[in-house]
Amino acid sequence: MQVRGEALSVRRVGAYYALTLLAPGVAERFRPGHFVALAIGDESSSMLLRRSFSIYRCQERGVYGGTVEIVVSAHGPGTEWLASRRPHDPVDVVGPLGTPFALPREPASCTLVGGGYGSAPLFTLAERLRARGCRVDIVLGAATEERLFGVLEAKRMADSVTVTTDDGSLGTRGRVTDVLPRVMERAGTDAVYACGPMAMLRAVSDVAAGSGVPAQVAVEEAMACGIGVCMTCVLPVVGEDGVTRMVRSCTEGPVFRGDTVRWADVGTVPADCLGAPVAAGGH
Amino acid sequence: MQVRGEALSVRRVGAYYALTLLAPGVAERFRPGHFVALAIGDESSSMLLRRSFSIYRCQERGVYGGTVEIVVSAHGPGTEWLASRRPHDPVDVVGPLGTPFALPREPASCTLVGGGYGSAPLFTLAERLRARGCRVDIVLGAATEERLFGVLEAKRMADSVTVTTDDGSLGTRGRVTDVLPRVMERAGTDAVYACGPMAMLRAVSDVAAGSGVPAQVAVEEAMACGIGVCMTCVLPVVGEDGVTRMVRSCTEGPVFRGDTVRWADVGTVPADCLGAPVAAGGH
Amino acid sequence: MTTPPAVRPVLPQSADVPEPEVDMRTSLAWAALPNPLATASGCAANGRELSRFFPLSRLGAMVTKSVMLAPRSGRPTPRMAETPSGMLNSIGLQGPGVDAFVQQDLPWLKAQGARTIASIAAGSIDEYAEVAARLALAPPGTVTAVEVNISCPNVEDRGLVFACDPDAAAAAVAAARSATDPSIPVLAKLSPDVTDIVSIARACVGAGADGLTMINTVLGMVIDTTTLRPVLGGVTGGLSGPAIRPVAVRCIWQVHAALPEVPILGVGGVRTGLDALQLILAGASAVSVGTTVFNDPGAPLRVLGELRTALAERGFERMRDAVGYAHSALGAGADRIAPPVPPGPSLRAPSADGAGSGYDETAYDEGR
Amino acid sequence: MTTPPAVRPVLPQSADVPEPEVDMRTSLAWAALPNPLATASGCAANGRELSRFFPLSRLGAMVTKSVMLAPRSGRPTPRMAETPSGMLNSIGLQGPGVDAFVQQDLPWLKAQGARTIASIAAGSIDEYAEVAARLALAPPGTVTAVEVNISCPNVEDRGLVFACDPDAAAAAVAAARSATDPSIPVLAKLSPDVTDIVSIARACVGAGADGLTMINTVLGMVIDTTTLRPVLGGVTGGLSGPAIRPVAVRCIWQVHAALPEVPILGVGGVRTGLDALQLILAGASAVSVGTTVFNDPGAPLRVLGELRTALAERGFERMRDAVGYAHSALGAGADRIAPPVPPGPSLRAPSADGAGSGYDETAYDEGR
Ligand SMILES: Cc1cc2nc3c(=O)[nH]c(=O)nc-3n(C[C@H](O)[C@H](O)[C@H](O)COP(=O)(O)OP(=O)(O)OC[C@H]3O[C@@H](n4cnc5c(N)ncnc54)[C@H](O)[C@@H]3O)c2cc1C
Ligand SMILES: Cc1cc2nc3c(=O)[nH]c(=O)nc-3n(C[C@H](O)[C@H](O)[C@H](O)COP(=O)(O)OP(=O)(O)OC[C@H]3O[C@@H](n4cnc5c(N)ncnc54)[C@H](O)[C@@H]3O)c2cc1C
Ligand SMILES: Cc1cc2nc3c(=O)[nH]c(=O)nc-3n(C[C@H](O)[C@H](O)[C@H](O)COP(=O)(O)O)c2cc1C
Ligand SMILES: Cc1cc2nc3c(=O)[nH]c(=O)nc-3n(C[C@H](O)[C@H](O)[C@H](O)COP(=O)(O)O)c2cc1C
Ligand code: FES
Ligand code: FES
Repeated sequence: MQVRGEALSVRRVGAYYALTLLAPGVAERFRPGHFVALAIGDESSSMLLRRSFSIYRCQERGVYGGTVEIVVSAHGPGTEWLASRRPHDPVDVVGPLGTPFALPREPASCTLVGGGYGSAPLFTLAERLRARGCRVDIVLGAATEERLFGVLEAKRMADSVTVTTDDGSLGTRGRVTDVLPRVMERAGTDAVYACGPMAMLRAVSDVAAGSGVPAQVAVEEAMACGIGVCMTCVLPVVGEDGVTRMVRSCTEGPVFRGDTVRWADVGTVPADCLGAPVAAGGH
Repeated sequence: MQVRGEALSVRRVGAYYALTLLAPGVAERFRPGHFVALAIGDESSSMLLRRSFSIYRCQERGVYGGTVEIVVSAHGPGTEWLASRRPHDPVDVVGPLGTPFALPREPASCTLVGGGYGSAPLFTLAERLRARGCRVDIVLGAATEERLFGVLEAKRMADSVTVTTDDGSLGTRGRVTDVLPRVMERAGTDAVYACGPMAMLRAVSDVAAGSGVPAQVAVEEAMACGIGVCMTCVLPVVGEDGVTRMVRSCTEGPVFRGDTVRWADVGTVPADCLGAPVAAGGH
Repeated sequence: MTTPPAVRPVLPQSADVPEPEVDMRTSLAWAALPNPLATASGCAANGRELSRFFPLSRLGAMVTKSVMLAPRSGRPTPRMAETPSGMLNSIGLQGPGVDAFVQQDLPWLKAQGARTIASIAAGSIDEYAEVAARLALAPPGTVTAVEVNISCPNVEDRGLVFACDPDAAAAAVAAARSATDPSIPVLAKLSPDVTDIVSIARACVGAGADGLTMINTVLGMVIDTTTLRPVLGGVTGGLSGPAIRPVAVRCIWQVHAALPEVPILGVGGVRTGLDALQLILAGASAVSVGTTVFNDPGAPLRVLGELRTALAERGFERMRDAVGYAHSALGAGADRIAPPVPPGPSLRAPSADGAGSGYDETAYDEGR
Repeated sequence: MTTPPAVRPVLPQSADVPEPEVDMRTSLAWAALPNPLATASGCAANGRELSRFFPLSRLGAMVTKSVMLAPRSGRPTPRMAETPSGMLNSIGLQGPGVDAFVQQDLPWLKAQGARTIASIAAGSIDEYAEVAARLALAPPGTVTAVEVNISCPNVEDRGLVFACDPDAAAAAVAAARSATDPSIPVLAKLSPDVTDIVSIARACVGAGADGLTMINTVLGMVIDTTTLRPVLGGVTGGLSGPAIRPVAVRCIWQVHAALPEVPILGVGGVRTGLDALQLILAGASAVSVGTTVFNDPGAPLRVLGELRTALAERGFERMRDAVGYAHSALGAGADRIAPPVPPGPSLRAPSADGAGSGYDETAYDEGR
């Protein structure tokens, strides 16, 4: 659904901004892995396209009604506009969007992997998993300490938390996949959940597959609409029938089984893809 | 000159907003009749063109340095953006621009006519005229009482103030030109100065010409640049040599002698204009 | 100059009032629509996703994503780039193929109560005929009109786009028209990227197009200043959004001036009701909202409401009375080069006699 | 995929640093310029007004308003309309005529130390020759180059614009080239409103153009929704500003790909240094800033500074090394349809063997 929301607060957290939005109707439908698409600027903005953000947490009932909180890495004009919102500034919200993480029907050992701001959806996911009696281990990675998000929060809710940074400023110097095999072995992991940069998701999928463990990964592809109407956000995914199709990451995703994504071919059209090869075509 | 100024205050005055801008260097060069061209929105605005505003008053030295005050009638996206500025919001200012009112070398009886927000530049003009020993009579008109600007201020500085409103909500029910001949007769007017809508300026010019009195009028033509480079703001003006030319209201104006403007032909290219007729041409 | 319009011009801003009484019915050729608002091809997929935001039955029409004969994967990503007040896309006509479209999408749209304008695309004249023929297998009443997207490379002519050549465009339209049920109007969708859109329009109408959709995207490109190469996987792409509205208005104006009897489905840069009004005043009988849907999924209905209000404020009792109105309002005074007229008393005679002025020009000592 | 570029791509945002050392010299044919930044014709008049904001000598070049043979009044007002991220203009080439331009404007510009690119326009082939001949009366060193604006109606061909027809464009360019001193390069300024800009470019170069200026404005229109008629006195007008940048980049890309040796003065929608960089990477040897001057009179120098910084950040030691760089960076992988490659271990085999999964797909009870 679409709602004319408003900013309630913008809070600096390390390298990021935690933005709380009043968005009645969105919180009630939220599941971890869903995202929201936010309009940028007012009617006079030259920035026409919405920006997508994984939902960090929601509150269905608060003093103000339903609220949605997101974590923003301000690096371009759209994210910087959002980071500069002041309380009660209007923000048009479309959400919740996409296919969220699937939860196990029975208790299972789950390992959650987050990269940078990508860890945002993993905390509510952890809560939901724990509510089902699951073991939850969390691995968080980022380039630097301030680009990590939610380390303390993870410690409050997980059986174990392992942190990596590229520069070694916190935790293990290296990447999440450097520590992941050891974490999975110790936890006896049945399922892996991940959210972060595409390269991390590919690597996590490979590690999981190497251990015969299913991985659900929340991808991030450039989106024009976020609601499934434009066909800009596609990536090559192998279906149940073994056929590769270009599927929309905003509706069939953002959460995919890691072993269905043609990671090596993201950004191309695989020759064996349904409807390939395409000659230079219309639009 | 161009200066990255900032809004100091936005004050509601009747139907208008009085906007005070910190704009060092502009105030020092200001003369009544000059205008400023203000950039609208930030880099992400779809509104590319500046908006022009007559300067109401300036202060060369204040607590903040040079300030410029303008009167804004908020009716479109640009003027509404300006009206919504908050203290310390940045506003890029180019000014002072244009040819201002010429002042008499010796004491003379001057009648100032203002329409709507058009009265804005007339108060500093009145001060300058009085400083030269001139008699100053002011006629202010508008559609309604709240669309008048500066009635009380005029009373503090003029020999007489005559007010007209279309709806009779204040002063004489009617137009400024209904009362102008009587005011000019009583004042023994030597010179007329006017600022307001084009139709008013034409009518004032006709009344002045009928009395053999020179009129200086500040016109308002749609402007793309405000600085003389684009050639969008032209109107047909008869030169000293009797030849009609399309001249730029932002540089050769906004103040013109009322008896040089081809009022009936504004919005056309008179057949006897230098370089006319123009076949549908390039750009 | 010209006579003022009979309707009441008002300022764009309007007070909040109840939804006004205006007859919003319109038609594209003989396809009657309850209102003039449609979605643009490729900007609403085939309706399912947009239907989460409002019932498709409330739209005048719903134009589907262009479908080709066989399933099509589209181009590599990135497939979009934001530009000032617009976007570039490089989708490459991804779609399920016409058979799946007829079997799965069209029935669903009919069940929604949508008036479906089915857009077709092809790489050859034969393919246009074949796609249209497969489309004709849909039950009667499923397809309101067919929109022929001729902004496609012709594989039989070195990949040149059909829409860029009058003969190729005409051949594509004729092929589609011949294979389509006579009860269904065929609209030709024109590209703005031509030297003379009127000649393309004439060729299409002459080949049997019952109406025209204008415009498709404008060819553009963005280079990523981080990677120092084109952003789009397809290198170039189609520019759309408010940035191109002036081009759409101009194209509609030109074609309506030349072919006033030909219905036009206007599209290009419509974001507000007043944008839609511009296209209608230029000559469009109906209006598609495209890229703006990405910014505001409810835009089609919002624009419809704004348009209704705008028409009422200007004294139009029927939407159809506004179609092409700007042409008649302009009249003969198009390029306003006026003949000399007697000046009013304020205009000084060229040779000033010096008397009665009361003031000498040179007496002014500043400001000049 | 393709090989990464040798230069260092960086994010657009940059820390404030001292002005970096980059060799900004460039040339348009044999006209050497100290830097690539120019003003666009018609957006800086003939320099006097802009010189209040910065010395014209700091620009690489200054392109003057197109001048015709005789004085010209231009079109009726309104002559402008703001559009989303752009503007429409309908000036109608107002100017003093070439004689007054040569006698008054050119000497003043020379005295300012400006490198003047004089833009000429005409309504016939003979007039192009005559204007160029009058221009040639200027003292040596006054004119750095001549830009031939062929987006003018040809009075001898029903008012069709020269730039829209290869033969007419070539004839205009040939006439101007013949009448211009051989030491002065002649640039042909191309319109984007054509079906095939490359064929127009080839025709102009074949007729003697030493370089190309791309692009002129895009034809557009706005209808005033208050008066219900076109805003512009000339009805249609030229669309410019950031909105058209993607069209400029595409045109430059296409022509540079076809004619890599022909210098291009890039123009269209440049607002920032990174916009300028896009045009340069596409193939422009120099860049004009046009409409943006109205938004920011200091834009030409601001853009020059931003461009210098952007080049340094990306490891370019010389501006000229960036010209057309995106073409070589793209390489052969233009339309990236990849052949099948072996999947990594994460890619599930199509016929899952069921073993080792540890989890059954159907065991998930929500989110799918
Ligand atoms: C499902 C999903 C979830 C996301 N969650 C988060 C989050 O929780 N926190 C966060 O900070 N960011 C998140 N992102 C990325 C975020 O959408 C982009 O950083 C943002 O759109 C960039 O906008 P910009 O104007 O700042 O930058 P620009 O680079 O100027 O963006 C220009 C255009 O490209 C698109 N774009 C650019 N970068 C990205 C990107 N990385 N992903 C998708 N689109 C992009 C934008 O939508 C925009 O249309 C998510 C993206 C997706 C698709
Ligand atoms: C010399 C001069 C002095 C002015 N002084 C004042 C003043 O003191 N107070 C005040 O409120 N207004 C003044 N105006 C008018 C003011 O510039 C316009 O009202 C304003 O530009 C409209 O912008 P907008 O975005 O609100 O409306 P829009 O109608 O959306 O404007 C769109 C475009 O048209 C131009 N435009 C529209 N209306 C006018 C107009 N009436 N005059 C000039 N350009 C116009 C704008 O510059 C803009 O580029 C003055 C204009 C000029 C030329
Ligand atoms: C993502 C996207 C996909 C499009 N797909 C098609 C298409 O399949 N067929 C077609 O004829 N036009 C297609 N178009 C063009 C639109 O229908 C429309 O003509 C154009 O976008 C201009 O309208 P707008 O500015 O309102 O978007 C597409 C446009 C976009 C942005
Ligand atoms: C007000 C105005 C006047 C122009 N006059 C001319 C002209 O006289 N000759 C010409 O070749 N181009 C003219 N142009 C086109 C510009 O030189 C330039 O090609 C175009 O505006 C695109 O660049 P921009 O987007 O940076 O403005 C004019 C443009 C504008 C906005
Ligand atoms: S972002 Fe538009 S379909 Fe996914
Ligand atoms: S507004 Fe540009 S020349 Fe006057």
